[in-house]
Amino acid sequence: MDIVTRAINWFGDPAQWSGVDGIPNRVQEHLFYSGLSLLIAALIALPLGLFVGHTGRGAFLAVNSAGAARALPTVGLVGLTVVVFGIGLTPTLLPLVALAIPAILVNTYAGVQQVDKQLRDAAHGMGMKGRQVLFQVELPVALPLIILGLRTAAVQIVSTATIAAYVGLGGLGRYIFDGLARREYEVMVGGAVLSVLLALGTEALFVGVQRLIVSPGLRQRAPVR
Amino acid sequence: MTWDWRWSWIPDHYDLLGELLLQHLYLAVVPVVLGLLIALPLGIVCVRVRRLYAPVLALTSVFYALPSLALFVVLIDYTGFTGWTVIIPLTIYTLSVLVRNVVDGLRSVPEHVSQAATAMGFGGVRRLLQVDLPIAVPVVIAGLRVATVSNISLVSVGSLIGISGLGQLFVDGIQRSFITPIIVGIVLTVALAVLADAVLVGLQWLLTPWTRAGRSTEPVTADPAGAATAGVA
Amino acid sequence: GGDDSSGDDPLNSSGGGNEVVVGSANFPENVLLGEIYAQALEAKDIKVKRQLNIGAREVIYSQIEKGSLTVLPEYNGALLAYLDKAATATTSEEVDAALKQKLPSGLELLNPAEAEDKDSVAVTKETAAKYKLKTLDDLKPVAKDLVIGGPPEFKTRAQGIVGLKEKYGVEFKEFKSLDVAGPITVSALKKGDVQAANLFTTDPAVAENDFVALEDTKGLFSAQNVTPLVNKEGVNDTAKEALNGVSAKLDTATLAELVKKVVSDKQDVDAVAKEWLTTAGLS
Amino acid sequence: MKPFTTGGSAEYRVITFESVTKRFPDGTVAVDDLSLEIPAGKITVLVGPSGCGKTTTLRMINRMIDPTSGTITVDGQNVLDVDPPTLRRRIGYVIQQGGLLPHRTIVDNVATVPFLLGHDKKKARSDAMALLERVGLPAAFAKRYPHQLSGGQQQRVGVARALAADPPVMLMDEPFSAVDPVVRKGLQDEFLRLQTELHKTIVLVTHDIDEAVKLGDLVCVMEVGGRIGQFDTPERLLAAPSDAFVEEFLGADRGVRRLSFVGSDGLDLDTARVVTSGTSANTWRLLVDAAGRPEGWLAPGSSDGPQPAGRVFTVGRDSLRAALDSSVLNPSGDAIGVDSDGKVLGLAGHDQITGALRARTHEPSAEPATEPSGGSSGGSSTEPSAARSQPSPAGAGE
Amino acid sequence: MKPFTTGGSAEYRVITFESVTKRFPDGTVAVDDLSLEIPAGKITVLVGPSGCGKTTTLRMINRMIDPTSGTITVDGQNVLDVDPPTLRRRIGYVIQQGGLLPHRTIVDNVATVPFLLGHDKKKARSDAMALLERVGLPAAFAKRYPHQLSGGQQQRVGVARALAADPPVMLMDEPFSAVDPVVRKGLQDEFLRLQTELHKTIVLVTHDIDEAVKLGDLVCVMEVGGRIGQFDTPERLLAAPSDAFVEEFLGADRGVRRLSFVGSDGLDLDTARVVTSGTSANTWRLLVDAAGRPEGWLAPGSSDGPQPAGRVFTVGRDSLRAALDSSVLNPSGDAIGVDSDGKVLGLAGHDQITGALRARTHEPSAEPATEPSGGSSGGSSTEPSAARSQPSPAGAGE
Ligand SMILES: Nc1ncnc2c1ncn2[C@@H]1O[C@H](COP(=O)(O)OP(=O)(O)OP(=O)(O)O)[C@@H](O)[C@H]1O
Ligand SMILES: Nc1ncnc2c1ncn2[C@@H]1O[C@H](COP(=O)(O)OP(=O)(O)OP(=O)(O)O)[C@@H](O)[C@H]1O
Ligand SMILES: [Mg+2]
Ligand SMILES: [Mg+2]
Repeated sequence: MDIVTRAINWFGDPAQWSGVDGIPNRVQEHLFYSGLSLLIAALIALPLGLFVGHTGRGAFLAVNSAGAARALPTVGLVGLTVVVFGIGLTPTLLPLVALAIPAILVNTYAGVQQVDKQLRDAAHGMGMKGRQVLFQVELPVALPLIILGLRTAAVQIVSTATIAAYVGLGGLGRYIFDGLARREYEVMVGGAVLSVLLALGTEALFVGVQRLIVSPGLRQRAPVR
Repeated sequence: MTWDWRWSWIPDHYDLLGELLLQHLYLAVVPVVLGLLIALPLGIVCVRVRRLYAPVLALTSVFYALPSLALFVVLIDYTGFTGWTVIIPLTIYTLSVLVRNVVDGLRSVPEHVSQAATAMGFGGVRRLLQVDLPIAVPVVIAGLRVATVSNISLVSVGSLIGISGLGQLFVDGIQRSFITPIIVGIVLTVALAVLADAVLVGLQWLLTPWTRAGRSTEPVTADPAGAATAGVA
Repeated sequence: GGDDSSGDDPLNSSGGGNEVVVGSANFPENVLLGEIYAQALEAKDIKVKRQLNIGAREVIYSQIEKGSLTVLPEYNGALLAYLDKAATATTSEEVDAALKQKLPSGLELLNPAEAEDKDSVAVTKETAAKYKLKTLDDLKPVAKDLVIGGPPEFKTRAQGIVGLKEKYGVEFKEFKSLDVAGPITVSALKKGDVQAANLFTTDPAVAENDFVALEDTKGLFSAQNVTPLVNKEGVNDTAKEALNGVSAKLDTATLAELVKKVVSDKQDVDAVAKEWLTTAGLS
Repeated sequence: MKPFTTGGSAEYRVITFESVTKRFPDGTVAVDDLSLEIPAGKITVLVGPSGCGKTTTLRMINRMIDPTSGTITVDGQNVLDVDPPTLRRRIGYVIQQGGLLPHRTIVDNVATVPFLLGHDKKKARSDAMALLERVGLPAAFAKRYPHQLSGGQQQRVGVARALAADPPVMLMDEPFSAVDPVVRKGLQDEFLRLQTELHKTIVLVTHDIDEAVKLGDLVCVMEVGGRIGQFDTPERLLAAPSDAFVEEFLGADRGVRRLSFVGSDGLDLDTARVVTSGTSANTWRLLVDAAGRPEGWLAPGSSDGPQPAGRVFTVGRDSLRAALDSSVLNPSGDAIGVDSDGKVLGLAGHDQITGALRARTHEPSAEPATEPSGGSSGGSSTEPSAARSQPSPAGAGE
Repeated sequence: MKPFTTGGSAEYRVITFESVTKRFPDGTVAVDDLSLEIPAGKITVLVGPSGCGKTTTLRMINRMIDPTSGTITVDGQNVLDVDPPTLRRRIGYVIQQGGLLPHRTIVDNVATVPFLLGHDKKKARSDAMALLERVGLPAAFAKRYPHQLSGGQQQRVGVARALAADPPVMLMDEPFSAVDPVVRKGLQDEFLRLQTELHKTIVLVTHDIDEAVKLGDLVCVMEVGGRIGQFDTPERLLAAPSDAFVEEFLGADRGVRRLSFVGSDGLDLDTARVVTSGTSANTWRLLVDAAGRPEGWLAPGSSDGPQPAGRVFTVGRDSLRAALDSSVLNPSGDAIGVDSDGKVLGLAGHDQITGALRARTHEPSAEPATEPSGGSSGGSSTEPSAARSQPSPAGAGE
């Protein structure tokens, strides 16, 4: 009970709402690391996934290496990059990007690859060229899965971006690490709550994006995980 | 730069690496087993009582979003330096993944199959054990694979509070700016995950003989769903 | 899981109540000390479980209170500062006396070693030259332009930001949470992310990087003798003797030398510990 | 409500519906006050437009759905008094998509109910193998899994499975509609052949009137809302639809299709024009070989070689419809009647055929649906399956 | 190899195959040395058992598959000389499940090819709306998505889409087989009606011989291995199958089905027995009301009230088959011929009908497959779609 009250008080303290260590700044930092990582990961994984799905080339390699990449331990990657590059953005972004790529890649690939053969056939039969098939048929039809992949990746990034604090950067992890080190549990709990909220917000955001950009004609088809 | 690579470190630490590997495996696998044991009944209940699924799903996705470090730290006050501190959060993550797959798996039983099973006189429990669950196996195992691999990666986070297998190599390496243990740790973690995944694939192979039988060359007729749903245009 | 970690818990590998659990904080020197304690105890045929590299004192301390840990390598000044934020004692004797009063009844501090590892505020050679810094007093006029880094707890404890302000009137522009005098702090200082940092006097990185540890003229950082902290119920007299034996032989130079072996030469803590115990005749 | 029945013959009614109503929770009344008696050992077909309550009716028999009110009995026992699994194991059930268990081999699928009943596994499997053979599947399929079979083969397995516990009653819900027309026809023929051996009490649902007429000993045409439009033999249904809805539902070509139910054995065959050697004459004559098989037609007034003979019909086995087909396909306009060995028995001219039509087909229409089903003359209605055992007797377009 | 053709008439051959062979990389020879000429403005149906190479043949036309050897021309141009996308935009293509783009609305689906061709969007959409109406879909469907439509409706959209760029040629691969028989029939009728307006060159693949006979102006029966069994009009196919394979494939009832291709307008109608008031007589007479519509039959020698009249046929529009049906369904054995308003024109007795049969149906069989398709007498084959535009004229069982 006590910890809950303390956490609520912590949230209520005006000091928490301004300055470098204030919630707005930390949230902003967190979103910055997360957004940047997601952007980089998407720039790598989306074209790759589309290519592999469209051509079928390298599918085995892509899917399996993505599977193995899921197992990359974030802490290890952070450590490695910290030791090699020193502190800074790189050790934060690299593990997060590595974390996000598999989900985006695999879902994009699967989305495109699962497009009904008949549909692809019909598209060719109407005289669409390769690119037109990709961008007018495969991509829009795969969109629910692609967005699901981005969403999974984004949520993972947001809840993992706390590690930025481990390498001396900001973000919500700061509260967790500092609260832990200083035995200020209300700070830690506050940080955890904020990062859960952020993750849920991210999820909601992607659900919203999906609503917005996925054709209503595809809603019926439940996306596969 | 103060970091450097030392090959000799590896053979010097075979014993340690073996021990850490086992510990890591243990910390990753126990949550998978526990998660499955909880997710199965939970998933079954969610399929039966449809109203329950949405709240359960919401709850598990909140759990899934919890930063693991925060959970570890909160738990350490209660569970100390026992494996539970790592196992409980990972069980929760496993659960978040598996409940969905159990439900999807059970729902993947085609309507006509469950109808036919009921009509042949399968009672509730028998139908579950002999029809629904076996058919759900591929989807459930798909979830187990995801959970196992991500657990293996997550166990390392425990090293930040002193409980973990291979994660200790990372902490040690970071503290001493020593990349050899870090890289060895990463390689072993990935290798462990690939191996565990292969075991699960093998398990699926054993449990689902029907999925591996190749399709016969005989033509299969047009999608029956079309005929069934068409009705009067 | 229950709220204690007694032996019937299948996931708790500690065999039984007679086992000594040695813990340590998460920085190499402390891990090394933990290992030295552990081996010294084992030399006396005491069963030991190692639970090294856990985290900040703030985490570990509660565990030894509960008995999850039974032996910890501590630093008397820091421990006092932790137990009593208002503590003013600085010399070894004052600190030990004050500690006796503050320490909960279940815990006991054994003999302090001569070896000291004090906190310090370090700057790079360049920064020192630029601002003509030698002592902490010199920081006062320039601190408002500087960012200081250190472990998160440095910000809130007396022997940290708080004391710097009170004793020296030094206020930094910003505090950055880093690690416990580890590579991150070193890297941050080197790269200029912070201009001053909390480092340990034994840290070989100070010498390696030509950092300048500013002199603590007003005795802000208390004596930091390495001292075994034990949970009374967890250790018997043989064990206490063994641990006191270590304290008797350990001095600052030796400690610095040992830490260098681990951190700079990448030797394993157990090997370094074993070697020293052998030379010291404690194994 | 007085139960619909096909008349007074003392057939054993194995399944009865008494004022059965089914109202779904959402308010849909799928079946409304239905009374029906289904005879033993016959194929009773429920047919009607989509959504008329056929499936609901069928599924109330094995308690997949429980009626809102009314009583259903099987073998004289109220189904509500029997524990559903027990009831269901006594009733075979075949559905459209087959409903095979995808994770079991074909033979284990067939043996499902015996396994459930705790029968000896080995025995159950060997019985299943025998059943597979019976439905025309090679033994090599036994170890395969359902997805390795074509739709039609899966349907056969479904039938074999329903037969495995040797249930007296079989329920079949659109069993043949998921396969293409060619395969469907094969399955239907196979099914009829099987029934002549097994004499199960079968209730079959379809929305295809041709299938109903082809398969049913009795056909129950249902209207939307689960009311019975007409419950009768296919022959009488075609002859005398009881109302506009039924007539509309029976569709075009009702007349020609009726001929399928009239046996060809009453035809007066002309043997005078069947010759073994050809000379010119002024009528069409059929040249036969030494074994009595048709060689060709000799055109009147022409001394050219014989023109090829068209289709023949087997006297007694084939229906009048086949005879009509034969007459259209032979240049003389005569139908060639042969015996089961293919030996020509004689020619049926147009007059014979149309005469037979007139004689046979107009009787029932005068008194619709009150006479016992076996009452009218001719062999067709007392032995309906005889006229059906040929490959494609009923609907021309099937 | 000399191309198969239906005869010497100077029709413009819009699609030609010359010694076309397709061997797949795995060695399967799907089409073997095929030569074929497909006439403009007609529906040509490729029919044959599963795996005989129908789809492969069809898809070589729009280069979804390229032949291993041989030449295919469309409009005189070798298809291999045309860039595939360009070629395909000129050729409509309809496949089984419709292949609609699930993420586009119905109207945008229909406008896909115009969009691809860079046509004005607004114009393309309004054209698409018009097409939707043309295929019988209400405008309200335009904004829906494919999954909101039934299978049959989706098929209509598929057809509309193929028509959108107004291509002279349409390829259709089993377009109606994914829907149930009732819907299928509706789609087929709709399709025939459309073709009478559009006169496209259509190549349609099916494995259902009834569909082939119903839809095709010309039917090409293929044997496994992509060889042609027979390429002919449906009527002549039914009359004179060129070999045992084709005959077997055509199935039973070939004779009666042929009658669908014979018009009823040549029948000699008996008006003497059509009366407006009833007195006893010794023949069956038909009582009509003031408007000339049938009221009932007066039985010979009976003074009871009139018996109900059975089915009628529309003279000219209906085929001989409908007339036969009518004769079977009327108690006198006479068919009642009416005009398009339902006014009785006269009675056709058995003798008339069978006479007409004999007169019409035996001509083609003497000279198989050499005569031009339009050559035989009677209106049915020169205006085939006239006899087809009624709801269910062709196969009885459809
Ligand atoms: N579980 C249910 N809840 C509500 N209404 C239902 C339910 N099942 C069926 N119905 C409705 O009851 C009516 C009859 O359904 P039923 O399935 O018996 O029809 P059917 O004759 O088998 O049709 P079809 O030929 O399409 O299979 C329909 O209007 C249907 O929508
Ligand atoms: N891509 C391919 N590679 C190898 N063989 C193929 C390929 N496509 C088709 N075939 C084979 O070519 C033959 C003809 O195939 P096609 O699809 O043209 O038959 P079809 O007449 O359309 O049959 P269906 O009625 O089943 O659709 C078949 O034996 C088929 O297995
Ligand atoms: Mg139904
Ligand atoms: Mg095909």
